[in-house]
Amino acid sequence: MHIEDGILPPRAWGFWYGVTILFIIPGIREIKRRVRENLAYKPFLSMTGVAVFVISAMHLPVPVTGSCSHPCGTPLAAIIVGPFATAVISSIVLFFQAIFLGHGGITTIGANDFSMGIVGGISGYLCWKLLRRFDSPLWLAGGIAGFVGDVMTYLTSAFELALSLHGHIPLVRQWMIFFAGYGPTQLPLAIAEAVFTAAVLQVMYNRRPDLLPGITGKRSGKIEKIQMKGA
Amino acid sequence: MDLIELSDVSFIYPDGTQALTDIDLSVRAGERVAVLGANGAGKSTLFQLFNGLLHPERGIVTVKGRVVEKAYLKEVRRMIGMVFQDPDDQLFSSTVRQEIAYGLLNLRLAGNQLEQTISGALQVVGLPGYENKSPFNLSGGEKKRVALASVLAMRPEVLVLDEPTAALDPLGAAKIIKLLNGINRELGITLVFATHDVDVVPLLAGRVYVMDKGEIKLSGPTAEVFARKDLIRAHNLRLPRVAHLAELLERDGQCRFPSFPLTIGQAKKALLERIAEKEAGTE
Amino acid sequence: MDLIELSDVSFIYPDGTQALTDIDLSVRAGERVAVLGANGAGKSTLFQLFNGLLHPERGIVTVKGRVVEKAYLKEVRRMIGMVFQDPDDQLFSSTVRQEIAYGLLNLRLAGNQLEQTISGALQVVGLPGYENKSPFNLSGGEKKRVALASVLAMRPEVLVLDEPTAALDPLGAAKIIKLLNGINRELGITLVFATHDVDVVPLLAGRVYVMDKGEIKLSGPTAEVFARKDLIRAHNLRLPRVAHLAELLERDGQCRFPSFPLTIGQAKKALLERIAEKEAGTE
Amino acid sequence: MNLAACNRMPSTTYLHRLDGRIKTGVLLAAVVIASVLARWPLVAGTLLVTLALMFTLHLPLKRVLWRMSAPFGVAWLVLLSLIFSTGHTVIGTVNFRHISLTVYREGLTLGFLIMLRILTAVSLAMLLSFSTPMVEILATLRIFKVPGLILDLADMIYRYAFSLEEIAATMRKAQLARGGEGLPWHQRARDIGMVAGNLLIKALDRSVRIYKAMLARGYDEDAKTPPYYTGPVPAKDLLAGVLAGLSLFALLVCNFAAAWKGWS
Ligand SMILES: Nc1ncnc2c1ncn2[C@@H]1O[C@H](COP(=O)(O)OP(=O)(O)OP(=O)(O)O)[C@@H](O)[C@H]1O
Ligand SMILES: Nc1ncnc2c1ncn2[C@@H]1O[C@H](COP(=O)(O)OP(=O)(O)OP(=O)(O)O)[C@@H](O)[C@H]1O
Ligand SMILES: [Mg+2]
Ligand SMILES: [Mg+2]
Repeated sequence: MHIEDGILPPRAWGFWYGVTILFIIPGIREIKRRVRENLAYKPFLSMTGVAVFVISAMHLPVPVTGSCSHPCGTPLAAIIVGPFATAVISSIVLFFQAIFLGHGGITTIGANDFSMGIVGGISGYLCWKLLRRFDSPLWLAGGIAGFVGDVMTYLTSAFELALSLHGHIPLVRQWMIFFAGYGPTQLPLAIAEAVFTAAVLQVMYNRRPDLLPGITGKRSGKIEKIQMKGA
Repeated sequence: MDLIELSDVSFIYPDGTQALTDIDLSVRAGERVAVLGANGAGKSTLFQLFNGLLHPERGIVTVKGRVVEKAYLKEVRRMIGMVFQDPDDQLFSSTVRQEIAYGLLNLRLAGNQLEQTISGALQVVGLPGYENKSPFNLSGGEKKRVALASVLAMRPEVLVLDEPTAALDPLGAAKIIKLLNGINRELGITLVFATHDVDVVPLLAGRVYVMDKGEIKLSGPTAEVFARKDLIRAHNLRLPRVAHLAELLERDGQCRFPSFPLTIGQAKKALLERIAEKEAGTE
Repeated sequence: MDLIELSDVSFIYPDGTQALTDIDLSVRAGERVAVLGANGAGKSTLFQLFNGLLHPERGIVTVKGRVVEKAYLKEVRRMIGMVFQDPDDQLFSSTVRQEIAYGLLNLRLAGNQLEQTISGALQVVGLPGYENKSPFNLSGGEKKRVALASVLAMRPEVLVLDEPTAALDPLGAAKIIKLLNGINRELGITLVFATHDVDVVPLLAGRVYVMDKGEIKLSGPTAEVFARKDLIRAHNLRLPRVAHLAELLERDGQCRFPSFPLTIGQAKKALLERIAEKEAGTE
Repeated sequence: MNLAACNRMPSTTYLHRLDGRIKTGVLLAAVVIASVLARWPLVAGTLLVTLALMFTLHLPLKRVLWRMSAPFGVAWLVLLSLIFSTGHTVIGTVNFRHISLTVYREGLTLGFLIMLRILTAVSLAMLLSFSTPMVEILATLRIFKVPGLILDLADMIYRYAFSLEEIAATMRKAQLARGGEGLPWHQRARDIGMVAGNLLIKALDRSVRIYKAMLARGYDEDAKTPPYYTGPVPAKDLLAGVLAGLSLFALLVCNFAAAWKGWS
């Protein structure tokens, strides 16, 4: 669920822009550093961005409330390219979705990036790291990361909406109302996201472990010199 | 001083494939050089070493006498224009016009000059009026033509072409060959190309390298290389068709060819001579 | 009854490109048919109409006398095996084994039979033992053969091949041609293919269609089509190289060829005859 | 998602020919302004003007409607919740089984305003994407000092999106050609999983190869991307831009000059 232009008052979207930029700046720094190490990182990152674009554009209408839900793809992206870089690329993706698909908005890029790119990405990433620390199998860690990242994204954007639009109703109650509005589709979607994240990671691990240096255990795996080291 | 020079170069892909082993190769300015070899021989890998898209594991690549390294890359890539084997890997813009403009903008072309160069390039590859089509909605051969146009438009000093005529229709291929020979002759642009179409080689190359399994097995002027029939065949290649015909005539018939014809023109001449000889010989 | 029949078929791409116009075409069981034509003539588009990957704008496509429509698609796609122009487009699985198994699983094969079919198919294309390789790490020629194996394994009645020898090295191309002729002769599989390599056509096709700008301009048995030299050239094509040589000899020399040689074998024979005639004639 | 559709535009209408910098600047500013307007007639007026401009692009109606439908998901939810939660003037109650909900006038007004703003902002964004090629939008953002790395990545993401779309389409075609249709659900799921997993790998591999092609044609990591726009904005277009800018300013002035209650 992306928040459209015109829903949030300027104060709110300004605030979320501010919060998001706090994550984007280290994101840019991280990308610059990794690009210097490995030139294949940039195309890799961009293609991951496309994947996030496609995944989060697959929205399903919710028949009951008339709302719209979709998977995020950011937990997967955070696992593959790192959470800060994910914040950067999902802000770009959100811009494209606003322009091309009428999905989200220009003024709300900050708010949407915070829920999808930052909270979704980081929570998924943390789950993943934690579970892998305890040697959980790849598919399980990926699946739970996908599920948690997805649910967290929706909790956050419901919170953003509620914060600005709770009127005289208590914030928490309005928050839960918004969240419940997405419930009917969100639960199956979170499960789909879990399955998807797990499957993709497993396929990538089986076929191209060199694309997942952090996962195969070797910190500086083969991606560092994938096809064009130092070019 | 050679324009491009590789000495003792090896290359290994990250997955461990040894794609090139101890390559020595040099290209002089203004030359036309063909690289032949079976599938997987390492031709495409070799070409990517020229402009620093790949870096040798061992050995040295120099362009105009200077080693290809980080600080020199920009200049090298500007000098060496490269057409990739698979046009799908090369086309990334949303319209044909933008595709060709991409490299030109990097050369700081603008305005009228830009537009003229673009339409000129499309004219040359036989796709005028395709400016606003998406490169992804083209036929296989049309994609290849756009890829060629996007590089030709940049007028580099060296053109490195990975299978320039693959997927082109016969007339298109003939036109490209003529065009390439033309810019080589008139503008002095150096040509290096790989191809599986052996019949094209004598028309477009003065010198030939034959690769197999990552090594250079044979090199020399075109006629000399094709004279080594046995070696050519040993490396999964074949002779140009007319040369094959001449070989058969020599073996089964009573013809003798002092030097093997490689192109249709040469074959005609040689055969007419043989026939005239026969007529004369029996008088 | 013809195996594949198109009557009065037109096709327009969503972006407005009129790719095919009023196509009439028929393929009989057991035939070997070549489709020639310039880049963008519509060959690949035509092929995708055969098995309902694209639907005609106008006109009717029938396979075995029944119109190709939704309910019939599954059967048609089982009957017609299709090898795409670019093998990269065709391969989507993680291993060669899975790639070949894909179509077979859709045919409800399982267990022992499945395994046998897979290894049999790999045997046929000359890649035994490649089961566990990734199709993406193969060389161009190997990919092409895996694509062919994945289709052959399904035992289609018709093989539709878009440029079967493109990107193959000469030896690889010769092997594929032999393989295709073999399965046509021994298994009775009908062949329909498109190619730009005119020299291959006489070796592999009994009948030829020539397309240009979405229309069929010429059709008939191979020798007859290539006898229409002017028309062939008008449609961006050329004669096989040896035929071209023969044409030149006829024009400039004193040779006469009752029927034009199309393959090297024919050319050798014809030339030896001419030479013998000359010797005899002057006695 | 058909990205390519956005690029297939006849460059014949006035808006298509207008300088990209003007279009991007004005329309993005308009989106921001439209989403702060607090008086519904002003929003409605902006929406009408936007739709009128869209009309001059000769777009197929179906595509426009489809795009307009996307934001309604959120819009309805917002409207519904506002009606029952915001304000103090009761205009009725809705009884549903044992639940009884109070409808407030202020909530209804605000909800209506927000729906209008959403529609307007989406139409403006749509107008931009249908009239301006991506390169021009990004080039304008570069003039606005958006960080170069972000624009670089945006440029590549945009290019790769087409590539991915193509790879996905051909992979599906390859499956169809080998009988991948009308299958039971578990095999369908297998197909989708296979495509998804391998698609990403294939796409990542291709992304590296395309990147090489960009490098080979002079893409430069370190240097600034060459300016897409080298000349100044043509005088006529500049005039149109200034006029549009003035109207937007007037809109803001009207909005704040009029007395308006409460909500910020
Ligand atoms: N990205 C890659 N990763 C790993 N191995 C590779 C890669 N690209 C190519 N190879 C391998 O390197 C070898 C040389 O490949 P290359 O593409 O240079 O051959 P080529 O001569 O161009 O062949 P072709 O005529 O089929 O184009 C092959 O064995 C190939 O399998
Ligand atoms: N997806 C598409 N969308 C729009 N137009 C297309 C698409 N694919 C092909 N075309 C156009 O349709 C025409 C026929 O294309 P097709 O691919 O059938 O040609 P072809 O004969 O196979 O050419 P080639 O020899 O180059 O492979 C061309 O003009 C091409 O530009
Ligand atoms: Mg190659
Ligand atoms: Mg084709």
